[in-house]
Amino acid sequence: MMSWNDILVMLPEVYLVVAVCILLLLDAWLKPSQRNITHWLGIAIAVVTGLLVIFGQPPHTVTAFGGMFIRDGASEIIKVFGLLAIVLIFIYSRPYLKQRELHIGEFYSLMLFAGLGLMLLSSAGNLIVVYLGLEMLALSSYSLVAMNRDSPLSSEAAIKYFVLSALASGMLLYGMSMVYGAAGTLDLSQLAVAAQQAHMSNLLKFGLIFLIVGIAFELGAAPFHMWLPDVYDGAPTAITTLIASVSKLGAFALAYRLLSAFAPDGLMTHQWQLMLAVIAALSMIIGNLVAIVQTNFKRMMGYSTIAHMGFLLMAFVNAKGEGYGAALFYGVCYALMATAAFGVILALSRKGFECDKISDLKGLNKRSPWLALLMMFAMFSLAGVPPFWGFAAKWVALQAAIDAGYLWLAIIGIVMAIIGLWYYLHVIWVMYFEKPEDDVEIALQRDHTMLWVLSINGLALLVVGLYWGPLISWCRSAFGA
Amino acid sequence: MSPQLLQLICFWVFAIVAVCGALMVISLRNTVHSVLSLVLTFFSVACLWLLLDAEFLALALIVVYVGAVMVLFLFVVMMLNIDQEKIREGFVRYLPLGIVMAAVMLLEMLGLIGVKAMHATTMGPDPAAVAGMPNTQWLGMALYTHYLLPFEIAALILTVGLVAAVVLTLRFRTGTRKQNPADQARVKASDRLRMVKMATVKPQPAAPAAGQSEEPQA
Amino acid sequence: MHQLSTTLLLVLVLAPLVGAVLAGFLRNIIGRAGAGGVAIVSVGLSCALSFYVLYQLVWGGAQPYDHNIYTWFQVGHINASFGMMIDRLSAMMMAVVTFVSLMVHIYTIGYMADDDGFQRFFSYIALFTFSMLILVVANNFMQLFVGWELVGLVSYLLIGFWYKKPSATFASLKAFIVNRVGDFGFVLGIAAVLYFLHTLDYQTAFDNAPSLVGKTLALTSGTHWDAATVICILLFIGATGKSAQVPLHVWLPDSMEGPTPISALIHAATMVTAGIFMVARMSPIFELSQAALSYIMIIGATGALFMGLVGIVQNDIKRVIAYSTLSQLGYMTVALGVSIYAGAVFHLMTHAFFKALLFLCSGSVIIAMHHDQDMRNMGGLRKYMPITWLTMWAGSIALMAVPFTSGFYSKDAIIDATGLSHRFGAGYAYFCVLAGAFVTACYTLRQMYMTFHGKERFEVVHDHGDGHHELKPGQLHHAPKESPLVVTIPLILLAIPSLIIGFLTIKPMLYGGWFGKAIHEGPAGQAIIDHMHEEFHGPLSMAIHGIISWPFGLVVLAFIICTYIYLFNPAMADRIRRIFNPVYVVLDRKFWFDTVYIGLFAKGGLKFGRMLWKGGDKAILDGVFVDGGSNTIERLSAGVRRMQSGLLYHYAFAMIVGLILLLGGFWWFGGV
Amino acid sequence: MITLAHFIVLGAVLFSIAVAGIFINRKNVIVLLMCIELMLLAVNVNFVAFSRFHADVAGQIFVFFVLTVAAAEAAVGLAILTLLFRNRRTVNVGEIDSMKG
Amino acid sequence: MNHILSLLIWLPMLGAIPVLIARNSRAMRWIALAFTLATFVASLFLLPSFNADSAAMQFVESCNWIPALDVHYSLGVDGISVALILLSTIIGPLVIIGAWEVIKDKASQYMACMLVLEGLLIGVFCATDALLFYVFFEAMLIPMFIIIGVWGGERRLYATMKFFIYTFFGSIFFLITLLYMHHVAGTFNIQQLAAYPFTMQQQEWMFFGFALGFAIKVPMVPVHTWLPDAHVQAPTGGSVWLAAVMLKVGTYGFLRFPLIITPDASYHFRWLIIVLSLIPIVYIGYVALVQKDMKKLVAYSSIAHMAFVTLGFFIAFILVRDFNNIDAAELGMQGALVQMISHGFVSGAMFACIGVMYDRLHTHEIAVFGGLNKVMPWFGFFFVFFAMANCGLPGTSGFVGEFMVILASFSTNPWVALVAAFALIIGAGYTLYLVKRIIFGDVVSERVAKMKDINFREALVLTVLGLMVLAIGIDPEPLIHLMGASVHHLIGQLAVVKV
Repeated sequence: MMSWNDILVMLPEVYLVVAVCILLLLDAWLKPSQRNITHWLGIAIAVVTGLLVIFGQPPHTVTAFGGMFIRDGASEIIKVFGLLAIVLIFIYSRPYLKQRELHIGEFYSLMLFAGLGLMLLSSAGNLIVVYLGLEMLALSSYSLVAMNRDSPLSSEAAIKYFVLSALASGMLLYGMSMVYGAAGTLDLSQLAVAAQQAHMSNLLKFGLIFLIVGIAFELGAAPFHMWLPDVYDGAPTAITTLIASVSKLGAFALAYRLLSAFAPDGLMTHQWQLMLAVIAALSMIIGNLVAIVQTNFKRMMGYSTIAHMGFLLMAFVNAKGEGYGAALFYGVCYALMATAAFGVILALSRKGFECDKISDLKGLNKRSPWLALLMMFAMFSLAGVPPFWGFAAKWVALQAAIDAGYLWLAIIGIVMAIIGLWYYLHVIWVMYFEKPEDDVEIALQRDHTMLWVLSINGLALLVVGLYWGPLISWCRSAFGA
Repeated sequence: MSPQLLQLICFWVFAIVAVCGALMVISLRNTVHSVLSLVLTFFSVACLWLLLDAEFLALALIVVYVGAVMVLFLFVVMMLNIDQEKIREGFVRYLPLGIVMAAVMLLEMLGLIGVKAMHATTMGPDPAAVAGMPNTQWLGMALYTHYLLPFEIAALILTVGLVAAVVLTLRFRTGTRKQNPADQARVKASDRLRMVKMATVKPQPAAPAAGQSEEPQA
Repeated sequence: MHQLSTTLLLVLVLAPLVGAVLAGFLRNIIGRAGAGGVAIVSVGLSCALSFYVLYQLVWGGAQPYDHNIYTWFQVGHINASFGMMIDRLSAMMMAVVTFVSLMVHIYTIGYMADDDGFQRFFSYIALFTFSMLILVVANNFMQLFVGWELVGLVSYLLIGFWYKKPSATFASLKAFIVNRVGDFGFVLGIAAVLYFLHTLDYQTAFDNAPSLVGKTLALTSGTHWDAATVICILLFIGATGKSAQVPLHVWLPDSMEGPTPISALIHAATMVTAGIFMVARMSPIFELSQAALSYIMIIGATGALFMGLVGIVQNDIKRVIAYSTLSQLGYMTVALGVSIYAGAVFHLMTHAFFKALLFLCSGSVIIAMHHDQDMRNMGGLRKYMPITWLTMWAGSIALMAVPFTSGFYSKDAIIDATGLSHRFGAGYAYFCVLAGAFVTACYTLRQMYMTFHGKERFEVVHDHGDGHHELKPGQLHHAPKESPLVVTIPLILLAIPSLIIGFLTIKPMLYGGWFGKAIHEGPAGQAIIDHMHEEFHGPLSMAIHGIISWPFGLVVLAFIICTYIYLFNPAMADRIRRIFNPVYVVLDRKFWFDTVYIGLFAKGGLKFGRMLWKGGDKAILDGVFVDGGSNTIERLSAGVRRMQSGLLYHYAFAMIVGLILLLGGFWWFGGV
Repeated sequence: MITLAHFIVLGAVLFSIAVAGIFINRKNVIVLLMCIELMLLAVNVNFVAFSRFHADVAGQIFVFFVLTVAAAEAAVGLAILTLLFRNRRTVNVGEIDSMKG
Repeated sequence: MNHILSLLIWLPMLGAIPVLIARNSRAMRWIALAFTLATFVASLFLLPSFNADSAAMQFVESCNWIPALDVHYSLGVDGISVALILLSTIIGPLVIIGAWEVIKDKASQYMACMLVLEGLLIGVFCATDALLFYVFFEAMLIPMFIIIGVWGGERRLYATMKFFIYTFFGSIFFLITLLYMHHVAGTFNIQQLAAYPFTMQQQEWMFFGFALGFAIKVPMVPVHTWLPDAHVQAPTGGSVWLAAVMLKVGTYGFLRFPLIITPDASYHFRWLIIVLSLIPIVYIGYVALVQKDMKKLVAYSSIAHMAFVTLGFFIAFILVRDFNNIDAAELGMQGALVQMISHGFVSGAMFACIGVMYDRLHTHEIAVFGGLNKVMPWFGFFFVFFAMANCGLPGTSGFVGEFMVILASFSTNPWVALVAAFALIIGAGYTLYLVKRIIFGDVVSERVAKMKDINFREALVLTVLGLMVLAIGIDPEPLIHLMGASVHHLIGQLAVVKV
């Protein structure tokens, strides 16, 4: 039942699979000194895939493989920004990996496989594809987290990630089995139709709870967030960036694909709205509260992620195109803020120095004003201070929640944002107001590509924050709002 | 004895064995025993699936799980020398909590599932038989047509698993000594022997100025 | 009938400002002489023009002038402008102010000759003249307040002129703040005027004033306060501050920390009389409230007697005069209270001359004594400085209201009028002013005797080359000598009006309706004036009649007593003090006004402020809410953090608990 | 007569046992992994049962993929486990808490 | 001329870029000065073409900024905004001159922060779209945060964090209110919002959201405690901006939002705000009296002065609604606005004066100083002058606003006027007590004796400020006329009952 048309619809994915396999084989023949070829090839593959996504985008939603695969506006945005994040990570992490002798070809192929997982997940039209996409993303992530094989922290993070993720996918699957039992189909587009007629809609709701647990886990929303700080902390910074960007977009895709299936008629909407609202509130509270006391930058970012995912869910609670658009906007924004913040950390780290303590940033303004400025942009953006992009994201999220009648959630959100302000400002104060502890020259890795791209990434937080009309329009139109 | 009653008896027997096996998995002290109990559970469940006319999956469960996954588990358990005593510490202490939690969970699940409605659902005729083909063919027909995409993805996932496992476990130890025949064959004399020209007279080191260089700088 | 020229009036008012600015900002360029010259020329110009204006109004047939110069603000229908109202009242006031000011300017050349701040001083007094003119010529309440405050500013600057002296800076601060208490009432009074009369313009307000009758203000629910009374009392609180009435008089004695010329100019002749001037100016409004007038009378009478009493026990030559000023201001206030506004202004004028004279004389003495002001170290100065002695006697007899002197005419009229008044409190006031006449004579004579007569109590220690050894109190390097001409000429020039101006002007000013429409004496006041007018047969007969009147009898009695005590039996003073020790203590402590104010308002205020700061801002707002909030959050976060134990099974546990709770919550609330 | 409820309840019981196992076995990560396998088994029982009772093939297909993925996951998971053991010389997760707070 | 407002906003902000890039610190300073002066000159062009007789927004610019959310980049000014913009553009160059050689460490960043801050402040006064307003309103925290944090005093960390979080706390409730408003009314346009009939209950909630946001910025008691700390730690330029313009943003916000969008709720809660405005006049006055740090003292005095502004706003409600006394209402409102402008110059000048002392002895402690009049006579002159303006002496700008507000408040209730007029006493008390301690008296120490009098640069700054203070004090009519039509229109809006 496969046709060329199906392949054409899936062209970016097909291209990516073929290219990754070639990359994998090619890399086996390359000497370690030639790893840069893999590097640039990896970037090229991701970029070409991205271009295929953008320029091959049909004007309206198309499906392939009998509805298994959906190519629509939402998936396009997720893919584009997911691939963008991967390209950024490639560029940012090369020096980092080289210094730690982790610069191996499999890094690139696994990253691209993670990207593939994200692409499949975002285009999934069937619960099976959802599950498989998620697993592809997850498996790549586990192994990347454990990539630094000699680091006890890295393997500890990986085992935690792995066990808990397996547990979560067990729950998710249980939920899927219940949904299947209730609706009698695995096809997302038929789920809603079936749900209306099903005399077992209770079963459907029951399954929904398990699905939400799975989604919350992937997002890192409380109380399913526990893995997240440890994984951020233990993983090599390059991989932390992956988890913070690609994984979060994946989690959004998961949430969107699963939950919107129940939404169109509003039948189930308010069931999961309230649950998500509670989870969102809890995430914002716990994430912000615990982030305050962190001394490790990556860990702090982990908790900050939890809080941000609360905000993302807050937008999601709206359960209409407007809300999905806002949530996607938030997710994209968060992904790029995280790449910028971790990018600076990657730029600062050197052999034997992870630069992952907040105190490592002391006096950065004296030593490298430009990196300090970029980091400041990232922090203000994360804190949601205008005119940065993060503010725009917070704004649309708040508006989505308020429009949905969840004023209380919005108020919790902003109160927590105030608490959150503390630790972002803490980073800025350490960089700007304190004296450096040592005078070690910041070599900036002599990697001009990285510096340029990082600068663009950082400045984008400001520029997009000043002019984000098109982006939000794009995000919203993807959901028909 | 009607076939239905036989089925019911079989169900109960296998179900009880499966549950007991599961309980043993979580309660036995020895990890190897736990793994074996899990195998038992899998066997029982496979038998239950046979009751549901899912022969292919029943066999696949045994082949894949018992044959591969559980063997892998056993391999790991045995490879890693685990201190059995320490690892089971606190077992009794947390038992009540575990039971309570599981009971609450079960209660909620059963309450929400709506068992009564399900109890009314009886088994119809075997869909594969209705379609006029054995279960495996029935499955295959679907798998290679409608579910082709997931099937391909599954293949990729296995590839990822492979790559990941290799990345994580394969290592070229830098400290070990091993022969490389190619290198041995390619060796040249100059690699092995270095001619050093030596001066006939060793230059005398300059005598340190008396008393001055001896004194450490304050 | 013709109009006064606006340009001329502007030059009149602004000339001192120009002088002040030049003297102040260009002090290093134009030097001492230049600064003094500029100031004197500018004030002299002002003075000449003032007399010209007065002449034009009185004899030249010029119409009173009332025009706005420029709009200060215009909001809706509310207008505030700078303008001028030149009628006989303001013209007379301008003449007095500029004349005394000019005298003081000239005097200053001598008095401040050795001071570093010579130019600064000239700048300040010229600025003062300007401010006072702003006040005097005001044709609306806003401008009045502007002038009111500006003179307060200059007073502040001048009292603290010797800013290195802690006592001077303290006195200046005290003066400003006590004045501000008065201004506080004053501004409320202006607000009340605006509220009730919908205008800030004098003429409109006076024209509308009758509409106040019957209007009330509910200050607390259920009470109805007469509008006119509220306005008048509020305005009078302003006068209480500026004119140093009880209980806001405390700043005036301390203001003697300033150089003597400004004590003469500001704290005797002009600024302190601004309150009197203001009430007289507002007479159409004040006449509407009997209660307010009674209040004014009682306040004034109290000051007139009791402040005079304090003067008796003072030993500082300037302070005696300061208390005398308080007492005399009380007289003027009493006159206002009995609706004899013309009498008050008349006394204001005569007082300006003789009190300025007295201060300048005492300044002359102080120069001679090398800035020692303690009368106990003086005595017998008459032979060293005859001109000062004579002129000061002239001032003193005027102050004591000895017949034929100007003080006599003005003060006797006030005493008579008080006696004739039937207003509530008039009896008390009459007693006070009568007794006050006795008291006035007592402290004046005591001062004169202690300063100029009797034994020399100072000792001349000749300098033996080293020059700077410490002098004990009462020791001088050189014998006292008469002051230079720049000092004595103003004394003489002031002595003349002190003696004769009353004789010349009582008839027109008091009985001739000289002020015209500028002053509105109500029916009560008119009746008294009419009665007095009937008994008035010219200044000469009034003086002769005065010799046998009660007040002068009291002065004579005082003369006998004082002469005996201070000239013939100096030891008796101490004896009397011992006998009447409780009374002495009361007077010496000035009725404990200062003690209470300092303790309650100054120190109490600081204590209160510290309490609010430490207790309110620091402990409650910051401690409990701001920092307390952040501490709470930190504690909370430390608590929540502990959940992140790092143990895998705890994490799994959390997830399962989360699942169970979601299921349970859903079961409970979801309504499956 | 066997009804759907039999299998679903069995699935729920197995799931709960897996949950209990996670609670009780705090230290042994291998048992934890086995509990998760048990959980997946419960899911699979559900799927097969629903598939049979709905006469729909999708459930059994899903089980097929679950089995496949579980195998891959087990491979990666055990690889991570050996890595952990190599770094820490223990698989006692009760002792592994170097990242917390 | 069509884009003059955009020019005013972006010119200084763009100026930050060359300032940051410039290698030569001398050139950098001149560039910064040139940009601020250019902004000032540009702002002067507003005056000739501004029609002061119209209350309508002028120099309007609008483009669809975020179409999806109906947010417009729309700018426009009325008389009130023009006055505040001029205040900002005058302060701008002065702050640069004031910091000329004082800031040595990372001077280019300092100047850049100043420029960005100026642009953002002007933006606040120009924005006619609620969210655009919010963006500027909030963004200005960033440069100020950096200014205090990097170039501040000993406890700058505490101060700047307190400043940022406190004000953020308020403004984020403002944001929620905006979003809620948009949810209800479907627009972010301030004028349309002002016309939208919100129900009483909606208005009440919205009012609290607004009030919290702006009250912290003003700051009103009891949410004022960030200000003294921020001032004490801020460098001179930061203090000047903070006192001169930033506080006005809070009152300006009151003007643009709660007063006209939720007039009924504002009317309903009028006494709350009036009492909260009266309390500081007494309370803060006493607190200021006992301060040991002169910056803290002036900061507290700012709070008391700003209370007059909110007082003027809210008595207008009573006057216009209860008494139908339009004139008095306008008087109170005008007084409040004049007080805003005047306080900008006066407090800016006070902080500049303190900066002069700080540059010499590196302390704000009152006890360290004494007898400055002897060693720095010109400085003494300026200080006494500005102190007098601070305690509302006629002839200085400090008098005008207070006087007008007191006059108007008497018409609401004599007791309100009574408490307000208390400022005359206590204001004089703490200001002149300060003067007495630092300017007068004998020279207290060798250190003080060695202090040099103000140089040309400092004199320039103080003179310009002094002239502005005098000009407004002597002839406030041009300023009042500039704002007159807008105030009249505003009073009309207050009178409209929406429910």
